[in-house]
Amino acid sequence: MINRGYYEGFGGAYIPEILVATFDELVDAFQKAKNDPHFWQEYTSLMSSFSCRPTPVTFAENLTRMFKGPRIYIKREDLNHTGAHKANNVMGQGLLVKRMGKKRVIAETGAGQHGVATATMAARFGFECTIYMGEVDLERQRPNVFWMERLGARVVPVLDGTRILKDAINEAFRDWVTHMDTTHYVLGTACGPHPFPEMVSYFQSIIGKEARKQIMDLDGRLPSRVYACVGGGSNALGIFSGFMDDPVALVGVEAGGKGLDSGEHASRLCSNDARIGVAQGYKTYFLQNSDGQMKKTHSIAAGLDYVGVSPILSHLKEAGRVRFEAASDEEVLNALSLTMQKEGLIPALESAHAFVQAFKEAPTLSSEDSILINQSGRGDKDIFTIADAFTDPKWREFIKKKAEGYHA
Amino acid sequence: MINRGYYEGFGGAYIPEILVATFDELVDAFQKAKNDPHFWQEYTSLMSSFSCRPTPVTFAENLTRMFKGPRIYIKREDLNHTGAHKANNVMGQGLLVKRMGKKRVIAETGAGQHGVATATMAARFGFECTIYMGEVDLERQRPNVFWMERLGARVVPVLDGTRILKDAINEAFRDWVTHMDTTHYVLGTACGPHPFPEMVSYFQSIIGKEARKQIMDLDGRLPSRVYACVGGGSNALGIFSGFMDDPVALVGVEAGGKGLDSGEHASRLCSNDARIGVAQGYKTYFLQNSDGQMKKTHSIAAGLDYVGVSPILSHLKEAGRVRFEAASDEEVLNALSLTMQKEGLIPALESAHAFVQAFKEAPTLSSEDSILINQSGRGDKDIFTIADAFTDPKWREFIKKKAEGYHA
Amino acid sequence: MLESHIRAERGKKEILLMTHIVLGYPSFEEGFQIIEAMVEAGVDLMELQIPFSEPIADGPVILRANQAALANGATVEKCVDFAQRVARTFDIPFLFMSYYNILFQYGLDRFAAFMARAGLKGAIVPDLPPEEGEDYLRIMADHRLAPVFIFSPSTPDTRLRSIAACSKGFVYCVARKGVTGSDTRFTGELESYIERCRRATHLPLALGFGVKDKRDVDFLRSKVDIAVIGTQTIRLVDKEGVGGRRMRRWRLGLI
Amino acid sequence: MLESHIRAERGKKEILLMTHIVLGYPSFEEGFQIIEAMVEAGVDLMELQIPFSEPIADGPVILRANQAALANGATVEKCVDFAQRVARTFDIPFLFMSYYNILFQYGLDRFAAFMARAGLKGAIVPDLPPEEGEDYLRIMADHRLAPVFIFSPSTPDTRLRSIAACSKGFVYCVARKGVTGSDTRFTGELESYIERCRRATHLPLALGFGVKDKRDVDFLRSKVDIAVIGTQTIRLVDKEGVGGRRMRRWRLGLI
Ligand SMILES: Cc1ncc(COP(=O)(O)O)c(C=O)c1O
Ligand SMILES: Cc1ncc(COP(=O)(O)O)c(C=O)c1O
Repeated sequence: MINRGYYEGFGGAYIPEILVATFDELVDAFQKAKNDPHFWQEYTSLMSSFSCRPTPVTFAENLTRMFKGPRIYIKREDLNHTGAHKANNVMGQGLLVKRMGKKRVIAETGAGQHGVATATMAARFGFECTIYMGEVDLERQRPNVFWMERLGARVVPVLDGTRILKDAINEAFRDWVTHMDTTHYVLGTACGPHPFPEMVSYFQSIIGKEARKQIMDLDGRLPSRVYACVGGGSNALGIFSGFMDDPVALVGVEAGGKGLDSGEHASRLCSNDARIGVAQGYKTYFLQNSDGQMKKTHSIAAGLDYVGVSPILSHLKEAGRVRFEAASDEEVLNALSLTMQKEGLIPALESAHAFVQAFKEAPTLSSEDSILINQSGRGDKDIFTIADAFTDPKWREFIKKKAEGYHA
Repeated sequence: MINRGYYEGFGGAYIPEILVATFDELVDAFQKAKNDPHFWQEYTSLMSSFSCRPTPVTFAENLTRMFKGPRIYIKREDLNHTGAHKANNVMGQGLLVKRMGKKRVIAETGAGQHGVATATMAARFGFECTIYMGEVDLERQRPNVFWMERLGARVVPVLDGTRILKDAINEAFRDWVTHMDTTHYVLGTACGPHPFPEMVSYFQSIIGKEARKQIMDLDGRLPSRVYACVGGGSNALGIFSGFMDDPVALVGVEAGGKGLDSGEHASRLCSNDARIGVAQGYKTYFLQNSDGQMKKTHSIAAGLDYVGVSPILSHLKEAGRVRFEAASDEEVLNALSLTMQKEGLIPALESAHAFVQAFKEAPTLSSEDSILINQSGRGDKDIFTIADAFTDPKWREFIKKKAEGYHA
Repeated sequence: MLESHIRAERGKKEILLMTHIVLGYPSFEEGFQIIEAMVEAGVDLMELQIPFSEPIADGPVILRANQAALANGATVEKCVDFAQRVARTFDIPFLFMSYYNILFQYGLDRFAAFMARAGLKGAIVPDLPPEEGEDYLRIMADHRLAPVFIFSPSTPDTRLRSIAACSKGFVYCVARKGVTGSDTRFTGELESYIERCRRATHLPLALGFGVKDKRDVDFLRSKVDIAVIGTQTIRLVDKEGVGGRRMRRWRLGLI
Repeated sequence: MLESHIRAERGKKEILLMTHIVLGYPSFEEGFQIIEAMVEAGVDLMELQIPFSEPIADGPVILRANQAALANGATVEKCVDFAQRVARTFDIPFLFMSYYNILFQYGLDRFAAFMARAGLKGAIVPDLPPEEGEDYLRIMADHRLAPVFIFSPSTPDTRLRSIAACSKGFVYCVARKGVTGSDTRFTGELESYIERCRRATHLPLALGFGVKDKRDVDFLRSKVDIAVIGTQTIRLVDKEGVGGRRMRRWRLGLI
């Protein structure tokens, strides 16, 4: 193995021998790209012409006034093509795939966002595309499945395991060990074996690079705190990377689900239910039992209910560089409502976790401060979940009528 | 009346006397804003921090290769906040409302896009907001209604008339004549009494200004042709405005529905079913019978099935400056599929009309040429319509299951 | 001429009543009976509305009457034929009320010629401010018909005067903001608005929008020349039916 | 020592057979009967897989056996107890097979100590390449246990040699790309891969992934030392049941 990518004990590459050569090839391609002064330029120019980077930083004037605390700024990853920061990662990996001369991509998806982003990238680059999706997620996220298929991807339901995101990852690996010569596995977050955590963070660092410059331009100084939700950790690492060497507090917000005591959550870095382990190819904090079997997770946000977390974040937690908090499902809905009504923004349920913590802390900060929240995605894809969460009776009527039409 | 806004016989302000003073105030505020050198700057800076302007122009490499004709460029209004060019207009009018010191906005909506955009703007500016929506549209566009309500707007179903867009416009006027002191009516397209056509086009001209510069940078020369779909005409006027004085062919594409001979379409400028008339406050081509009663319209794209059309476009048609074509529902679905699979872009059904005509003409142009298509909005809001149009069985199953869950 | 007729009638009565019906609603036949009953009851003038699919300035009651008439098959041709029969049958002034597109599609000249021939006295076109009415004004004048324009509480004094300069027969004063059929408060504010209107013109004044009962009419007595019962007419038809007792006692109840 | 045992057995037989079962599948009791039947049938070595919730390198058949075992309540504690009973009962070498997290959570040292005490000979950990196995290698060595590492067709020659340097007992050659249970073609390509493996190490070679019948074993005879029947073992159990006739005739059918 060329390189195993450790972050003070977290990370590594716990991979079947059959994949070692593929990983070596990937590490090599990635290193060459990173060292090629044109590559980042090619990447940013693709992102600015195909997506709409730089995405803006929006000053949340009404929320600022309401909390009477710091100026609140929001980094608008929701404005990316396909509606989330996921686009940054997939387009970057797409460029690498082109460099490696491969013709097919596979990906796992839970919420469906990464699947749609990958299918989009594949259409754009002319790659064949297969998306693995746990059957449970596939049922929940049908709208995203619809778009993946329309974009030309094959969506394969994963019927094994708990039939959710982690099982889709396992299945994607199984595909990969069979087709690694032609195929690249586009992992969706800063997890998995090296070089994925580094590589995904590298592409997502475009968020932080832009954001730092933008907030300096807008506010004339650094924010006191930066907030991001943490599923696998890619959007958080993306924005944090811009402020890593600055005197800026970095706050990652995990899915608190029904409460950290309830067992129904997906908090790996601020609950007692997680421990260090090795799975899906890397070492990090996992929600697992004492035998090492992975636990069920829960979050209102499909994109946050993953059992593992980026090894880079595990390291940053232990190093004390990033603070982790949890937001409950209920708090998330409240923050979402508030943000919609005050600012006309619709954060994804995932992103709304970051808003929760920012709103909790805003009143305790001074008006000299400013804070920055990463709005990793837009919420309008979550309409089925959000409408259910708010139990909107008119929505239910609409769906019932639609269904009646289909029965006829 | 200060000014009536005529375009060679089209336009005017056929308004009830009670509104004359309100229109005079609006004309005045708009003129002052236009003459204020800071205003456009304030507008573009709002659009760049709240939405993501300039929206990119994307080179459609795969489509270009496929048609073996001109280089195909796409202006990405789909990347706007709320997913369509409608944001440009509402945010601009929002700034005017602030200048006029009003505290409440109302709007009509058909497809729901303009309603969501207005509700968003109102949240952002802290205005009270009421949206009028024909009952038929409201039933069809429930997802957008859901978001409008969540954004804090009151959505009022219009039960009178044909219960679609034009009736919602009438109802909004009825509200306005009652509350004009506090209220501004945010008309959604370049129609209605003066100054709306001019004002809406003015705000939408940001599309054309950007696009001209972008395509010159990218392609080094002007496009041969520019394509835009035409509902009320705002996105078309927006992009056309950038090329009005250039040797560039401008092509507006209307909803051909089930065919121009079928009577089921919404083509006012290239069918024989329309005639010049006066309704909803202005003079233009309307789909009306010989008595002057408005006809039913049809389009697969809810945003294009309006009976009237911008008086500016009627003028540009007569002047021969803009050519008009129609795209049928079926052609639209084909163009949509192709664009998704080849480029990873999901145009709104409205926008897909422009793609149809561009694809028809591309093979007849030389590789020396380039063409520009305005992707006025994104299609993922149209999932219910698109899934139905493609009769996706898995989608139907999903909806049925959802409904069963609600019955339980 | 309409104006002199109104002045003559006002010599006899403290206030005149103008009612409003939508042609073809509930049906042409019933409409004829309503007019008959109203004329018998002593109504002084009547507005005959040709229904339009986009009645932007009408409130819900009249709006629905427009729609119902159209749904029942009321065409412009049927409406004008009916109006001609009515105008030839009853000896009070009738005016057309409709939206501009109806006149425009019919042909302004043809429309005016018809009115003159049929004996209608003038027209109220709520979506046609005088600025847009150049052709209309000329043609109405050619046929000696009264174009009745509208004052509103939001109209500034100078504009009141210029509107008055275009109007013939009388001026229609919209009582308040809003659409027909909503509540008007008959108060001092309304009074001072009427005074403004009075100062702007020597033409007779009609006041409409929300006039619904004897108290309202009493309030208007000696302030304006004509009280317009618009929405309330349609409501009465809806409630009492065509042959209803109150329909026949109409004027008595109001004056 | 495992290696010398294998060499000794190979002195007697042209090829050895190693089978694979998932502990707790279909149940511990049935597992015991399966082992008993297999040992009776002359199996030479056995892999005992401790089930893991994320068996990333296993194909569908073994994956489902892992899940079923966990769903039936197979804990690591139960698995090791069972393995101890088996190792003490039957006189062939048993190896643990599992994913690294199982060892890691149990404690590497505790795990190895247990194996040594219970009489298991070594372990195969498919998601632990030697680079990640520093602690594991040391501890296995401390307890004189065999860490069995894996060769794959995509492994370059230099790497084959360095893997072999870490492996004890034998090396497990993955026959091809893909996961267990898919089809392997027993052809010249496989042969030249085996030759590469041979050149890289003096250790005995086991070959697995897709070995399913007598023809496959015949192909491997005299090319490798051990044929590994993994997925096919589980399939047999699924199909024939624990007491099935073929189960008892196991080795006869294959050799
Ligand atoms: C909008 C959005 N935000 C956040 C996440 C979580 O992923 P990560 O932690 O890698 O940013 C997801 C995952 O699907 C997502 O869709
Ligand atoms: C995406 C999109 N494009 C186009 C239109 C048509 O409007 P216009 O012709 O004013 O651009 C609409 C209207 O809703 C729309 O939503």
